[in-house]
Amino acid sequence: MAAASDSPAVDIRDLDVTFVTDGGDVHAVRGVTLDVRRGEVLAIVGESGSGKTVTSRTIIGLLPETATVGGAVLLDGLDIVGLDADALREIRGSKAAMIFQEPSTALNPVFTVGWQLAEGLRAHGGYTKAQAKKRAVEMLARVGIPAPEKRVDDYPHQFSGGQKQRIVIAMALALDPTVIIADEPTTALDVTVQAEILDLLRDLRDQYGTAIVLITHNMGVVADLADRVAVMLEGEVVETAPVGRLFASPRHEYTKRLLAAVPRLELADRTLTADEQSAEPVVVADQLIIEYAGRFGRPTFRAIDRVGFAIRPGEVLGLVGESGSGKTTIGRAIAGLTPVAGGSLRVLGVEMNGVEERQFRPRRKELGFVFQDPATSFNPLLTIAQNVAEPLVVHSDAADANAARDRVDELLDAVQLGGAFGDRFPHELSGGQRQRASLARALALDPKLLIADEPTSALDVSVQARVLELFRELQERFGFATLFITHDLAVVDMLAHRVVVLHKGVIAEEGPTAQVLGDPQDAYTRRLLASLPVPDPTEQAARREAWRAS
Amino acid sequence: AGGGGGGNDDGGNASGEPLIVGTTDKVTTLDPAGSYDNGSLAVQTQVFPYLVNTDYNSTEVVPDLAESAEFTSDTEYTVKLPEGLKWANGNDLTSSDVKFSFDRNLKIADPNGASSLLYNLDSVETPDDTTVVFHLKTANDQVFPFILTSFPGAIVDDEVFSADAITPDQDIVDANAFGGPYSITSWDFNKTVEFTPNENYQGLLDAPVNDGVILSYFAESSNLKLAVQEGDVDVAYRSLSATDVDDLSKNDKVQVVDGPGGEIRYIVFNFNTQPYGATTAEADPAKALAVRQAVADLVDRQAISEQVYKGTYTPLYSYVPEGFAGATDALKGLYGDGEGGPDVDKAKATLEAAGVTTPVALSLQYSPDHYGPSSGDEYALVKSQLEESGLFTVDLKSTEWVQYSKDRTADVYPAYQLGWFPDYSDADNYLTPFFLTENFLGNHFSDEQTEQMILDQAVNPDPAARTQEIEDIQARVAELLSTVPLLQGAQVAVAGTDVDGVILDASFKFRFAPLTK
Amino acid sequence: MLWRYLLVRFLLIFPTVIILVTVVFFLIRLTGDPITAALGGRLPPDQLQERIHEAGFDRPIIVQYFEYLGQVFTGNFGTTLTDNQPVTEVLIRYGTATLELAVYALIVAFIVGIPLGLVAAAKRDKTADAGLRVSAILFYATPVFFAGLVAKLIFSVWLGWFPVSGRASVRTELALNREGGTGLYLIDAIATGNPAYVQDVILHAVLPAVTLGLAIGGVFLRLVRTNVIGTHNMPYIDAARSRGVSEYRLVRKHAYKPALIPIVTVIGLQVAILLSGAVLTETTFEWQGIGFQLAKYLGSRDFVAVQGIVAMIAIIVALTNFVVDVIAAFLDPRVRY
Amino acid sequence: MAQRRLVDRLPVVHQLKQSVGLQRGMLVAGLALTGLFIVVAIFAPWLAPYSYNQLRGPDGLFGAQQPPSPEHLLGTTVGGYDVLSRTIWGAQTALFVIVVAIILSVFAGILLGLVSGYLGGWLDRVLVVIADAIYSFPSLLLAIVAAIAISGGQSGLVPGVMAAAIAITVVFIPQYFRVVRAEVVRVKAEAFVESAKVIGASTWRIMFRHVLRNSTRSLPLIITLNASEAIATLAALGFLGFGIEPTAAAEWGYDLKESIGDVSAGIWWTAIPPGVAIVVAILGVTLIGESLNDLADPRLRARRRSAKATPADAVAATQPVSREFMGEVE
Ligand SMILES: Nc1ncnc2c1ncn2[C@@H]1O[C@H](COP(=O)(O)OP(=O)(O)OP(=O)(O)O)[C@@H](O)[C@H]1O
Ligand SMILES: Nc1ncnc2c1ncn2[C@@H]1O[C@H](COP(=O)(O)OP(=O)(O)OP(=O)(O)O)[C@@H](O)[C@H]1O
Ligand SMILES: [Mg+2]
Ligand SMILES: [Mg+2]
Repeated sequence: MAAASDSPAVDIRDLDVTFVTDGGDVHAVRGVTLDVRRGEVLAIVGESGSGKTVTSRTIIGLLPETATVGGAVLLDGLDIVGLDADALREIRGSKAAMIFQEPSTALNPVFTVGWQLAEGLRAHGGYTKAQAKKRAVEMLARVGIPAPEKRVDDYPHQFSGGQKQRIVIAMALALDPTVIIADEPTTALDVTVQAEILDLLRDLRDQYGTAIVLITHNMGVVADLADRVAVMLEGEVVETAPVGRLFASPRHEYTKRLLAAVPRLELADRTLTADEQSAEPVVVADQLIIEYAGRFGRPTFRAIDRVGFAIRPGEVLGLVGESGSGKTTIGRAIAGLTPVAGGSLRVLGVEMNGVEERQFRPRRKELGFVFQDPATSFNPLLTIAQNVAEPLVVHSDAADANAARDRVDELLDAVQLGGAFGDRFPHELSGGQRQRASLARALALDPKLLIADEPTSALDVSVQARVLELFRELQERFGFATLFITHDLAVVDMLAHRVVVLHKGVIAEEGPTAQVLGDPQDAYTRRLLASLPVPDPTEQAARREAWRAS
Repeated sequence: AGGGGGGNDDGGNASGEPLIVGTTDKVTTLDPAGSYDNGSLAVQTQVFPYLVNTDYNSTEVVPDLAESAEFTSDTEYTVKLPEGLKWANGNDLTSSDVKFSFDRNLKIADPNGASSLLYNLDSVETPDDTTVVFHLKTANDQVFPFILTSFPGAIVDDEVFSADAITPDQDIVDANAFGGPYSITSWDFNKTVEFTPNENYQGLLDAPVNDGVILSYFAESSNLKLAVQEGDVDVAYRSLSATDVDDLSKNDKVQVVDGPGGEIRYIVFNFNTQPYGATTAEADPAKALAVRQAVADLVDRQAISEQVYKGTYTPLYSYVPEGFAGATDALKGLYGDGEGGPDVDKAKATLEAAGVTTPVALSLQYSPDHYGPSSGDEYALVKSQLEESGLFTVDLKSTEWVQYSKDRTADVYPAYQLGWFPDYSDADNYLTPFFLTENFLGNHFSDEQTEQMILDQAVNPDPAARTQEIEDIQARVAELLSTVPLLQGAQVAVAGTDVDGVILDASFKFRFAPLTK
Repeated sequence: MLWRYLLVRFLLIFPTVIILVTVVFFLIRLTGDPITAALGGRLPPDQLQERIHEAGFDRPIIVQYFEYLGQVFTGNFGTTLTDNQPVTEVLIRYGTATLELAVYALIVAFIVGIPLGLVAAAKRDKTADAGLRVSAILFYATPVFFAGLVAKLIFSVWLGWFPVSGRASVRTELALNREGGTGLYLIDAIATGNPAYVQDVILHAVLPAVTLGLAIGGVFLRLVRTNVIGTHNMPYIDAARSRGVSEYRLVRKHAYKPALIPIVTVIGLQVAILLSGAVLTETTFEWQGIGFQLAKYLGSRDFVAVQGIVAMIAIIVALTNFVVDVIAAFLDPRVRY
Repeated sequence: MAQRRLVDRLPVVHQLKQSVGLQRGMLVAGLALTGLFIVVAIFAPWLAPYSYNQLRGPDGLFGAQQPPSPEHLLGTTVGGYDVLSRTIWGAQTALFVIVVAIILSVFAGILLGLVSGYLGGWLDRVLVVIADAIYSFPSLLLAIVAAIAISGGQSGLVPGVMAAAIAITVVFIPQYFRVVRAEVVRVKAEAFVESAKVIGASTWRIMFRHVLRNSTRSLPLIITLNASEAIATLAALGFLGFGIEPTAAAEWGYDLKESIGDVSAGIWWTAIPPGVAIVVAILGVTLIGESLNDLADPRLRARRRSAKATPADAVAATQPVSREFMGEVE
């Protein structure tokens, strides 16, 4: 189907982009040469900061004024480097269009979606008000918004995240552009919605022959959608290959690393020893209810509804579910950060329903917490060593941070950070290093229970793999019980003894990891599993078919 | 002088343009029972009748609304009214109005009112429609007729005014309850007031020769100055700053008119707390007197007058200011160089003779906001003059007026600034309130001889003898120095060159009637 | 949902007003009484004390406070102590003057601030932006009383273009007063149908309005610039740009309307500044408004008048902020729906 | 390394390095004007030819309203003082008032904001309503009432100047309160505060070790903004006659009020110097404030990114503060 015509839709030659900054020039893109043919999806992958966004934005002339662009970008044969503002404006929307990462910020909140759709049409002339509106309704229908005649007059906030992204796509499609640039179009979306959006993009390519430049971190998405892949590293394209070949035989060292880091379901069966099985659980939830009070008289929101589970010593319990299902809420309740509204939750022998901080504080030394975002979980004004020493100082194991230094260095060693890192400030560490330090802090007091709330979701794939590996080692070494919160089933598969699947505040399914992932009983779990893309184009195609059929 | 009837025939018709007078004074209330301030008096004078009054350029009390007014016994002051007097609204103006006016004033005794000036009035009797008899508490009160010319002397219409409450301004205007040379035809409180000649006026003063006057209120003297300079107002009266007057006097589009001022400025000494005062550790009346005398020797009134006030205030060398019968220069010969100038050597000698160690530490207070914006400059200069001699070190402080008023009578200030604007045009008003043992200064000055002399003059029916007594009192106080008089304010009006009839006299009333353009 | 929000927002007006009135009540009573202020230089201490006692100013302050609250709740603001005017009348008389000045100043501020703010945002970091920003800062860095003084000197005294002070010349004022009417001179003057009056009133308003208006306009300019630039960096602007929308339209439509929401909210807070400025402008230009009157009554310790005026200002400020929040809520569809 | 880091972390120095173009121009101009103002204030006794309350020289009285001459470069005032000297000394008064007002309101505001924002509850709600009420009221009017109440009407150096400073404080506390509280509420929700909670740190420790120091990043900004408002308020108080007396201290607003009459008499030299001094002082501080504001807000910062950010910046970059979030400050 990928009916490639002779001349490429986009032809980038020797592209060089340099930004002027305080700290000198940033040479963001160096000598990139790429082409995208009609009806083809070109995926650009590469680590963060490698120049994917910059390269793609050049195609539509959306770089800030501080950028200097060298080389040529031929769009339908027209070199857009050095075009004046008016000519650029002509091209935008009609020849090249863009789909943004965050659909909620890519739509102007104070105008109706119809208005915003029509505006793009009218900007290029040829449409009367009524015609534009009609076309807007048509476009909404095409991207699968139900009842488009009515919804065309709604404001962006009245749509769900997935719908918003559909609308953004509709806007990009409105003028039948030659090329659409999609910069991480699904990262902000739930796994289930993500699949729908990818389908939509595929249809575009197939039905209209639009060329698509797709930027993503997710190798599953690449496998699912791309025809050809370009791998970028530090501003350069290091490898370009058709998708099948890339996955099958990556050439460049970096590509290999990238592919190796992608987690895959292995369905390994991890079991606890009999001892551990019979020991008194560290956490027991029974008919647990957690509510958030509504503001301005809005009704209270029940985030967790009659949930029951237990975590035994040494056990890793994986808690999965889509965004908003209440995973974090459970974790926070166990740590005493969110009050329990009903039912029972016993943590380390303390009943959390109606607990006073005074009662719980002594038990806190047995509890560690690793936060999702390593960047903000450290006090930015204290050094890493001081931050890691905090629990020791608070529980009077040490008079101050200096006294605790030996233990801190030990801990940092344990998470594979040399002692020198202790003297740095949090912002002077990379994300992966920070998350490791965060782990060190959580382990400082030798806890019996660790709560890890998506500890790796803010990290790059390759870094993520290393942190998870470390986590597994530490868990095996120290044997702490863990509540591991994640939305990534592959991660659960790698670490957890048991899995709890949460759906809208209630438990959808629960059981040993291999059983839940290998033979899901609940429809929701199945959907979750099915929507997990696998980094193999053939297998992914098969799964897609299966999923569509279900 | 008799009631000079409605001479000007076609007056009262708004045929010509009314004159515009600008002022920075403010009205408290139009009702005479509710005010005790210049701004209100300035309006009341134009629109209410007074039984007796002073004629232009005279300080003698003569009948105004009355036909005659005289003591008919030691404690009876009888006033005869002419027949057929009318208020501007046509109501009859009879003795009952007169009695009503005084009775209500005493009854209401408004906190902002001047009923306290009627301290000597026992009762008012009206034998018939044209006769009023005032029964007084003490005999031969020479001051009473003067009081009738001032704040509490305004007569009001008993059919309009309330007997026991302040009558709202607008009610008065609506009822046209006026009996003076003018009626008010438009009343925009403290913004603009329109005066139209009252055809029923039959008082002492000539009926208005203009077709009406508009009084326009300003908040800032500089704006008033610009307004008169630009011709937006015809006459500016009270109060332009010294700089304004000085600048306008050089401007040939306007004329500066001045007249005697009853306003005085002086330094009060607290006899208890001043250096060597009665309640200080080193109490010594002789040394205390020497300190006061040294101050009197050292102040250079001329310099203050010139530098700070540019001549709008003039040196004052006694207690009764120039323009009043009995005014003297009692301090001139006694202190300083004998000609009004300062004399350091003399001050030094006085202090040495009394055994006072120099420099004397003197704490001096003034109020920055009550006696005009120049008080600060005035007292800075006094401080400088006293310190220049090396005999004093002055600790100069200022306090906002309300607090100042409380503190000064609570013996907080050893020496302090004060000023006085007369209630009525008689020398007594500069003596009785000040130098009796019970006085409003509350400075613990007490001198039996002075007290007796003051009480005597007040009831002396012989004018010449009384004037002599007033002079003697000043000589006596000048020696004891309860206060050191500094300055006397001139009345200043600035008018366009085409304006005539601006008369500023010792009545301290600016009358609109003679103004023409 | 929206109505609930608005109701809560509306109810917040009451504590605001009560707090301010209370603060001012106690503060001003610390400073002395009106009788001493008026007659302290004339009466002996015992007579003064007697009058104070009769007026009830020596009673325990708490008693006076509750008495006052009682009066206010019955809608009775009383009569001024120093000049015997019903407070409600004072409020209306001088309030309208201030309102008129405030409206003129706001008009100037809007005319200056909003378009120039948009220009500055569009020409960000260019010479035009630099010039506009520096002038804006200069406008609000210059105290209105100094600006007023200089303006008066140049335009009234030297050039003679505008009258020196006041809201209208004496004769106009008298004529308007005779007609009665709204107290808003421009409206009243138009109602008379006499163009001379209208011209007179407008000429008097120019300098005060421009002086105060520029000071606030400077703030508006900055505000508009900041917010438009702020929204200009939002992804939806880039998104609109990627659809080929023109740069002009991006500023005029896409950045402006979302930016308007914070702008409107902040403009509500400007009312307080406007009133502070009005006090000074009124003094400089002899514009007899409420701020000017408040300063006068403060000087004479007229408790009743001061409390009345403060209560009114508090109500106005609270109401304005409420209205502004309502407008902002309606501008923002996220709140509206 | 540690040394340099400290220097970089100093508020203004760091921003100066960070700034470019017009912003740098504004910041430098603001720093220059403010530096001038502070130097003049501190060295007033040596810079001014005469004392602020000096009326006579060796040749007797200076005389009132003397035009500029070699003895009096800017002439004399209506009270007979040397204009230049009073203008120079006025800087000292202004600086004193600013410093006192800011120190007092920063401390009071921070403490209240911290406690209120962190503990929340009814105390927080009450304080917020009070602060909002006071904040929304015209500050000048409130300052007038407060100034009279505090000084008891006295206008000597200590009662007068302090009263002005405290009155200005009263007016400013709500602003600091709002800013600090907003920051505290934001920081309170940050993961590192939660992590301190999870560790089991006491409320007191969390408030002062973790929250306080991370909640003060916008203070330099608001301090400069309030400094300019303090100058303006002081001058306005003086102008309305609620200020300081000439023998106690030199104050620009008072001198300006005194000179109103002169202006219309063609005497320009008494009004212009204090007026210009006010403008220069406010302008200087405002320029700094404006630049800091721009630099604190990544959206407004001129388009260059700093290579090395300070710890505070790391947070700042994720959460822009601009004056709008704090409510508008004049
Ligand atoms: N406006 C800018 N000014 C200066 N440098 C910039 C600018 N935009 C991007 N860069 C730099 O250019 C380089 C490439 O950035 P780009 O956004 O293309 O990365 P990316 O591959 O899209 O990363 P990510 O996966 O995180 O989105 C980075 O080093 C970035 O810091
Ligand atoms: N402070 C709060 N106030 C009100 N509602 C909240 C609050 N925190 C979370 N919620 C709601 O509770 C529900 C569960 O939220 P929670 O953060 O536990 O989800 P999650 O499963 O962790 O999602 P994610 O994967 O996005 O982190 C969501 O609907 C969320 O909107
Ligand atoms: Mg990117
Ligand atoms: Mg979560």
